[in-house]
Amino acid sequence: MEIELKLVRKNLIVRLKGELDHHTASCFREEVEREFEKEIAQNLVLNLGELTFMDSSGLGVILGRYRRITEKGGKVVVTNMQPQVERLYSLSGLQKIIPHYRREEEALRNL
Amino acid sequence: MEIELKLVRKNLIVRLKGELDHHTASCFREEVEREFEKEIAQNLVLNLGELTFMDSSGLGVILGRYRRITEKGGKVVVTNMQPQVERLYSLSGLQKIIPHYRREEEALRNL
Amino acid sequence: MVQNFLKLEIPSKSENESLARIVISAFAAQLDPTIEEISDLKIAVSEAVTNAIIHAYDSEEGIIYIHAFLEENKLTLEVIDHGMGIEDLEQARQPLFTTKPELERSGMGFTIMESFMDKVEVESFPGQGTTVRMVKEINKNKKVQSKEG
Amino acid sequence: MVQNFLKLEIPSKSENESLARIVISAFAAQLDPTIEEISDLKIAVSEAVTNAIIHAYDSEEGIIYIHAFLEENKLTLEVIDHGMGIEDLEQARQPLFTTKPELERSGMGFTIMESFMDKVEVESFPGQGTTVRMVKEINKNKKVQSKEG
Ligand SMILES: Nc1ncnc2c1ncn2[C@@H]1O[C@H](COP(=O)(O)OP(=O)(O)O)[C@@H](O)[C@H]1O
Ligand SMILES: Nc1ncnc2c1ncn2[C@@H]1O[C@H](COP(=O)(O)OP(=O)(O)O)[C@@H](O)[C@H]1O
Repeated sequence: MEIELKLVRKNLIVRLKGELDHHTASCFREEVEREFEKEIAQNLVLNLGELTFMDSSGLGVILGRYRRITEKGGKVVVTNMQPQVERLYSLSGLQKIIPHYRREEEALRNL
Repeated sequence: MEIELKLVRKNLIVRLKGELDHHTASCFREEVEREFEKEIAQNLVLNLGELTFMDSSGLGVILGRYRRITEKGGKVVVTNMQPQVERLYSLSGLQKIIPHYRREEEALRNL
Repeated sequence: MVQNFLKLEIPSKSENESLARIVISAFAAQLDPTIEEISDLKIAVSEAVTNAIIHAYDSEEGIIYIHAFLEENKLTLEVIDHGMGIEDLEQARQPLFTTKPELERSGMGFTIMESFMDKVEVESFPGQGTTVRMVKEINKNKKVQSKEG
Repeated sequence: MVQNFLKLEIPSKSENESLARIVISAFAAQLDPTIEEISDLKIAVSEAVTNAIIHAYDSEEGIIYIHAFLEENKLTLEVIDHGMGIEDLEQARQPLFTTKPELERSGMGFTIMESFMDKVEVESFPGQGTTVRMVKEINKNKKVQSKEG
């Protein structure tokens, strides 16, 4: 999996490319934790547009970030979801707590 | 594997796409035999440009066509070989008996 | 009639999660499945293999056995471990239930297997191991179409 | 250090030739090989598996075992059958030698395995079966570069 990070004001944009499973989840977790420890970013925008696979380990690590970030008053949103990932997202009930936008710009406008 | 056939005068052009191994060799053999049974085509131009894999079963089936076609006075040539297939081709000694051209047009001019 | 099988044995390393997905996709490809069907199979095998790695062997190294059988258009998948087993199967299969929240597990593994496969059976013997057997009919829709057409 | 293995068991069907190639490519991918190295491994496993299908089991159905081991950057591949075995190993390994010219075999299988892998060992017991063991060092060139750099 490849991870691209970008800071736009207080929003950390994280673009995931490849497969998010138990093996790659820890890498994603560490990268995001490291950024938030700097205490610049407040919100997380997760762009899943180039994610080709995700399973329940991906749900778990996204939910984990949601808990840590909302604890400190931040927000988490997801963008550019592909159909396969979207099926998982609605099945899991994650869609009820983490808003989903079509594009990053749309997400940024709503933060 | 996909096989595309095209008749240009007395020359049967066969374009192979995908993987030529023992499993797909019989399909290639049958298609070519069927065409030559019509006794219209005399020569075989084998375009390997979109072949992503070939092993010794591919060499065997090409050599088999070479034998049948040259027996009846026809010619066999190969075009558009990719580097990986070319390594196999030179290792096998097939290059000494079956000429190789960069493109179909070049092959057709030399038949 | 398509009839085929494979038996795969791999150590319980997280690198092998993607390997298991590739093997099952390649095996199922012989039935010419849809992209969605391939995706369902990948996620189901990924869940079962990940569970064996994390829960059965508790992140220590053990062996995972993956068996796949094709019969006509029915694909059966078995993921077998000789790990710690599951005490309460009914509880384990409940959505959101997990014994490892500290590892950020979502507790959705079994629920996902059940929604993306046609049938999921779990056999488990505490202290001995677990077998997850899943069945999926491939090309269900195509078959109906060709009957109608 | 990378350490991993897989054991795969498949019936001797020609559909499984491409499956074997995909499995070995996916397994070797953990070492981040070059495209050429992947291509070498695919052709070597394809030759050995095809031989088991055609020669060992004489196109009847038998079982083929494929074992792969990774240790650091060394990949060992074993293709094992319980088929008819080889009487004269030296002759069998000669370029262009084949016992099945009627099936348009080129007799280049062993020669190809030898040129695309670093080492090829064949053990065979007539009436009992054959084991082809092949070794290839992956990223040979990359390693040298990083030492120099
Ligand atoms: N192969 C297994 N061996 C032992 N326990 C298992 C196995 N698979 C699942 N479990 C148990 O069932 C629970 C629920 O599994 P699952 O629904 O996949 O969620 P999660 O993996 O997120 O915990 C796990 O937390 C674990 O206690
Ligand atoms: N697994 C095997 N079992 C029995 N015989 C084999 C096996 N592999 C190879 N052979 C014998 O060795 C010969 C040479 O093999 P090879 O170089 O691969 O060429 P080819 O497959 O084209 O015949 C075969 O023709 C066959 O007689």
